[in-house]
Amino acid sequence: MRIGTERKNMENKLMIKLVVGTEAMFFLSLIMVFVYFSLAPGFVRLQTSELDLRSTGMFSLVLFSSSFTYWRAEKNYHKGNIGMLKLWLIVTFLLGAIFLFGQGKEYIRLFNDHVNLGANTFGTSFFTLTGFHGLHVLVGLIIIAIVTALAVAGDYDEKKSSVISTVGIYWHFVDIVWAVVFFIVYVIPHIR
Amino acid sequence: MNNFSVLLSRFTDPTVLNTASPQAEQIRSIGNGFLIAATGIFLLVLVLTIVIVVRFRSKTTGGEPRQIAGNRKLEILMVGVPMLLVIVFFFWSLHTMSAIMPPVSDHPADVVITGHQWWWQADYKGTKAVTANEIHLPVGKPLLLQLNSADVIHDWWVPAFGAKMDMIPGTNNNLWVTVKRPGIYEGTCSEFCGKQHAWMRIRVIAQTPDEYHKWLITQSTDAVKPADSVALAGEVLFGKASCSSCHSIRGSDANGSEGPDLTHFASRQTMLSGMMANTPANVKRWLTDPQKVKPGAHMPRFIFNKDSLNALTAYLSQLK
Amino acid sequence: MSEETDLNVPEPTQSIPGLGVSNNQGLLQWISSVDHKQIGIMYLWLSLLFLVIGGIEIMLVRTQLAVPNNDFLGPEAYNQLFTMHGTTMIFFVLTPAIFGFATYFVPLMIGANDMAFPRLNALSFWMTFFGGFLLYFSFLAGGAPDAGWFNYAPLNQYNYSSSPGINYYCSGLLLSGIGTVTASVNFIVTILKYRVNDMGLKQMPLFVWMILINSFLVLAAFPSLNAALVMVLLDRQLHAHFFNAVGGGSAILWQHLFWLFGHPEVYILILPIFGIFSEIFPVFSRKPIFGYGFVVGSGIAIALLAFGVWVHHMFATGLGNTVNNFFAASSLLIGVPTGVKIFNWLATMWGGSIKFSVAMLFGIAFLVEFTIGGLSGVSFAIVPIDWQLTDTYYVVAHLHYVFIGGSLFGLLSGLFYWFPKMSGRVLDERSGRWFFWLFVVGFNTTFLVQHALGAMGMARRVYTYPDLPGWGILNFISTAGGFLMAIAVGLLIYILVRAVRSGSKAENDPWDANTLEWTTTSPPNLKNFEQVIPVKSTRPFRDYKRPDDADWNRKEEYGK
Amino acid sequence: MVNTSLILHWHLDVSTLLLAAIFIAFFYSVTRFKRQRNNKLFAGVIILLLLLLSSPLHYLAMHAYFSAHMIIHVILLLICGPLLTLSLAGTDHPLLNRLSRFFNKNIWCAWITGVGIMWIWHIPALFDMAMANHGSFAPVFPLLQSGSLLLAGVVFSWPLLGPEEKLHTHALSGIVYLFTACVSCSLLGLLITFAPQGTYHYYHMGGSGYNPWNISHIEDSEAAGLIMWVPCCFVYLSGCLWLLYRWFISGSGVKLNNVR
Ligand code: HEA
Ligand code: HEA
Ligand code: HEC
Ligand code: CUA
Ligand SMILES: [Cu+2]
Repeated sequence: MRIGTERKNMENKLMIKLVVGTEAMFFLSLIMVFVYFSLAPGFVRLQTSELDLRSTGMFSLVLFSSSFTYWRAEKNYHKGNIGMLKLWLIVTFLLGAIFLFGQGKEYIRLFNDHVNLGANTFGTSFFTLTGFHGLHVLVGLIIIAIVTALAVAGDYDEKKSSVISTVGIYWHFVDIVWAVVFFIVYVIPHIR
Repeated sequence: MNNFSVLLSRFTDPTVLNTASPQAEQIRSIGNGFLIAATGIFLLVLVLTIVIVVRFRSKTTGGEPRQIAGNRKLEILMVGVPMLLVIVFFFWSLHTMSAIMPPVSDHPADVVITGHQWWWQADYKGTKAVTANEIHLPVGKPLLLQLNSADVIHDWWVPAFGAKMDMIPGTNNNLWVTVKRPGIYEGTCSEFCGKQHAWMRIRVIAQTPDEYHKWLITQSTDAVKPADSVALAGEVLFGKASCSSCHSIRGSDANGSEGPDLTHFASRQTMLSGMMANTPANVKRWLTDPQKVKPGAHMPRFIFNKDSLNALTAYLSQLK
Repeated sequence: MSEETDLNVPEPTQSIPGLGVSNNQGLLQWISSVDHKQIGIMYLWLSLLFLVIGGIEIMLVRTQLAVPNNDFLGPEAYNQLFTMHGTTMIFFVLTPAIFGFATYFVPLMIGANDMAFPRLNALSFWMTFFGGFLLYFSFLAGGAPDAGWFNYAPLNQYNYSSSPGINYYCSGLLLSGIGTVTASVNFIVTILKYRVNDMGLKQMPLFVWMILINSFLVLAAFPSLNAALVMVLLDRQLHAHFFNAVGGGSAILWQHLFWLFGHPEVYILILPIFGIFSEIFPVFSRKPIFGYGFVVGSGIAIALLAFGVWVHHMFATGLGNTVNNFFAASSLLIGVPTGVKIFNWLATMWGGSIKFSVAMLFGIAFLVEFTIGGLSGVSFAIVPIDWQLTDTYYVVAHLHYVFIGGSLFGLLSGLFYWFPKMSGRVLDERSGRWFFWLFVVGFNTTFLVQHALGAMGMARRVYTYPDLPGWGILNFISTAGGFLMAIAVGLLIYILVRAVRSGSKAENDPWDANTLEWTTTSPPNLKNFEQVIPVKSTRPFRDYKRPDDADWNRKEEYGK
Repeated sequence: MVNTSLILHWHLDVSTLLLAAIFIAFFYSVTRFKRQRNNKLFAGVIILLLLLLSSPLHYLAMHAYFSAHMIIHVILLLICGPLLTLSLAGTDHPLLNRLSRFFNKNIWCAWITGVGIMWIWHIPALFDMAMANHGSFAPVFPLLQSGSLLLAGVVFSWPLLGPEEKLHTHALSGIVYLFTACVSCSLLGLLITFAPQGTYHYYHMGGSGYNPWNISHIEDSEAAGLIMWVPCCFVYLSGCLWLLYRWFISGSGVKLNNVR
């Protein structure tokens, strides 16, 4: 029978996987709505003409690399290198923030082009889908910031906590969602 | 079954048992079939329950009953028999559905009915006739109704004719109807559409082809010109008071589309979508304060004096 | 439970306070509690409060409908009242009651001392509470939502709304939805990780099984609702184009998103009830549940199929016969596993020794009433029948037979069964029987005639109706039945209050029951268990009480 | 009405024989034909495979109907594949054991393979490429398609039906596994049913002009989507129930009240 922290680890991992599962269903709904609207005439043209594949693609790479850096953070935590843990956590945070900055740039450019939520179904579904993803990134960044602060305060000096890996599952999920969303929203219109 | 339905149809009019079309008859047939099966299943459960409750009530003597926890054969029966019933009804349903709603392909619509918040508009294809609220149909031939909406989702349902069909803004839906006997058939809007959904009732007057034809010709003509001075004053007022911005009266300048077409208003038996009889008294009540008569209706309140009211009422009452 | 965080929740040193709020520990202790038993009780009180509110709303509606062409209520008031009635009953009566019983009893039934995440547990309750509060605030903020409990587009759009009511509908349900989802996560982790050592999944009580399955349903279904609510808020506030045809949106998209949630939701509200009855029938027939595996399997089958039937709410929207047929087949299919359960319960009672406690009375009534409701549901799955009867009072009849004859009867049964355990007091069985008969007679009087009203052409959601033959008398009968139910519920409240105030003390095991919650005191101590009796079958307490007739010692094989 | 000449369209391709040969060779190398039951099952599957890929149905799939092609896919992935896995039951071979251990730890790999292959072959470009090559003597693409579908079916069912019983995933996890796969194939079916015309170029252009049952393009692609949707889901859901059944009768046999 598992006791104490080992059991708590398993519980937290299960808990976050369930949360990830339910959020995945939420994104599935948003994606289905986007795909539904994309079948109407004129939509793909808007996608290819309005969206900046290259710039967003580069910011996407930044986000994907933040998954790598978080993974490094986890690995170091398990080995007990708390110093490296903090470093990789901070890098992850920065990379995530850069991604959000990139999203903000894209949004502002689109607003200047009169593409917004109320413009047409493209604007409506695009901003909702990417907006909610951005919100999830923001929540993730806040959590990472808290974890980093706690690490700096010494809460994770012993490597028995499950918080790091639990947050990791959430963060990787956010990245996978972006991979799918980016593919459907930015890439597919160019190969249709 | 037959006696019951006769009884019920004397009891009330817009019942699903008062079938006036082959579509409604098909539905009644499968409905009856299901009623029999369902009654059987219900009686089975009821009788079993009663028997159990009577036979196995706890007795003061005797210890624990035999602790039986399952029986594979019984379980398979419990799955198998309902499954069979379900399969039978599925195929019966398939057959009925294709009989009632065959493909439309490019068959032209006979009448285009548009739902508005809380009145009906009917365009008779191939003619100039546009009516509101009361719809005439010829008996004997399969008719294709095209159903649209001008605002929210409505639904067209006359129980005697069979199926209902939603009217969804932005799409066209179709409904096949074949009316067998002439008569007056009532129905109602069957999708909640706002404040006066309750008073968006349907009145279909089914006529023999000859009478229908005659009616259609009358409806296609322009409005009757007012004969006396009061009605004439009403016509003038109609334009001045901006009634014409919402209502159409063919043959005059009134060309609105927000409200019902009033060209042959006086030829209708009821007004306000079945809310009341079409009498001058009711018209006057309506014009005095629409919001008191049908609260929420999209017709504003005008403040008319007695003379204006009389004039408008006289004008409207002669638009046969 | 864990030593790893600095934020350990201090365990109160005094025993759990009584049910009333006027004891020495006070309201503050309840509000800040993270104990699953207190949270469970709070859920139940919340549910009772909203039952009365939702009931008052509908009694006003029924008064208006008592005679034709009535003017007791105008259309604006009527539309708000029926919308709030449906929304309240589903989200703030049935859901909190189910979650209340689950929160209280799942840990006890698996031999745990609390849920996996006690603070999350408290959050779940308070989210539900504030969601309800927000929804009801709409009455003060210009008007309650008035577009029906499923809030179709484009009627839910800003240009068809004369009040901000629907904004409150959306935000209230978003908040309470978060509570429901977090509670379900909590249940899954608790059930999978906190069972006492020797209790494998196949020894779990069926109520726990149903909560486990149900929780997955919640996790999969609620996101669809959340997405839809967010979208309509965006449409209303920021003039997005999700659901209005004018901007390229689609009204029917709302229906798909809503019913993708809506149908699983109704199964969310019945599966735990099946779980409650699977506890009641064995205890009061003195026999094990017949076909444990089949009850679990049919529950899982229903949960899986629940996601493949949603279009049966849209048979009249013109999607085409191919699509309609697919969903007709799946809807017909979903009736079969439910039938399996009914027959299993009947077989459980067969050959037993039945005790007619009030809990059991509701169980027996349920078998008949839910069958009626289920059969009317199956009639809808036969598409041509649905084409005639959809959006009529026949649907209202179906939904009330399954919601009241199904869900509510199960909750009442659970209430009479578990009240002694939760409060340490006895609910008077004699007045309970009065309540039972009043309620059942009232219920059938109200809703049986509505099948006929639907077949006679009366549509749903009409604030008044013309004086057509038979409509007046049947509606009057329905209203009379409603008042009878109201009186019954009043009686129930009286019985409850009297028991809490001055009821006689309850034993630990008043019903000679089978599961672990009955091994503790009534009510249980703050720490549920110091030790748990051995669990070697699905009826551990019974085995403990009757070691010579224990299930794990039985020579008989399955099925003999 | 069935065209009599349709019955005559049985055809044995070299690619089909090659496919069967590869699988037989692999089966022999890991089992050495030791167990009778396994051999019988395996033989049955191979015969089914040969029949399927030589049948008039296959001819229709290659030349006329999208929906016929879907039926072939579904049978390959969800019937032949899992049956092949079952035919390895109880076989003790280091390669198979390594696979069993791998898929037990990384069950999502098996899931992605099964689900991914289905999605990949329905990318219009890839699908059309496969169809374009079917006429030649040694058609590579159809071989690749059938082979990969078979293999994906084997891999997908490995965590549920693999040779090492102890490395099967838990029944409840198996249900989540199958259900999520069902959702994903429903999505695909939905997309195909409602895809705009012309997405699948090959069939849109009329295949090779052969249309014995006079089915329109719209009906054909609607049916194709529904075949992906309905029977697939049925197989997955039946699989769920079967997993449950297997779990309940496992362990200490069928006892009263699931005694430990
Ligand atoms: C507790 C909630 C609950 C439950 C359990 C059910 C159960 C079922 N429901 Fe119901 N339903 C609702 C709540 C529920 N429903 C609500 C709230 C609405 C209306 C929403 C709205 O519009 O506001 C609705 C509406 C609704 C409709 C749409 C009607 C319309 O608007 O046009 C349909 C159509 O298929 C349907 C079908 C079914 C079926 C087939 C079942 C089956 O699961 C029933 C299975 C049970 C039995 C069949 C009885 C027991 C079985 C036997 C005795 C064995 C023998 C039986 C057979 C041979 C099958 N329901
Ligand atoms: C989920 C559970 C649920 C429950 C329990 C009920 C309970 C009842 N319902 Fe409801 N109903 C719904 C769910 C439910 N309903 C839904 C989902 C709809 C559809 C909404 C829509 O169309 O959008 C609906 C719609 C609906 C309609 C259709 C309205 C319309 O279409 O216009 C009607 C009409 O009769 C009705 C009647 C009743 C009645 C008489 C009760 C009775 O059982 C009520 C019992 C009475 C009480 C509970 C009274 C409370 C007690 C007192 C007043 C005593 C006070 C005492 C003290 C304060 C001490 N309901
Ligand atoms: C802003 C729009 C508007 C204006 C202006 C308006 N109406 Fe109306 N009218 C309506 C609508 C909408 C209805 C349908 C009401 C309903 O049944 O819900 C209606 C209904 C009627 C009817 C009943 C039609 C029927 O067949 O039942 C009459 C008669 C009528 N209006 C007359 C008038 C007159 C006379 C005036 C001017 C004094 C007028 N209306 C101005 C919108 C308007
Ligand atoms: Cu129009 Cu209801
Ligand atoms: Cu449903």
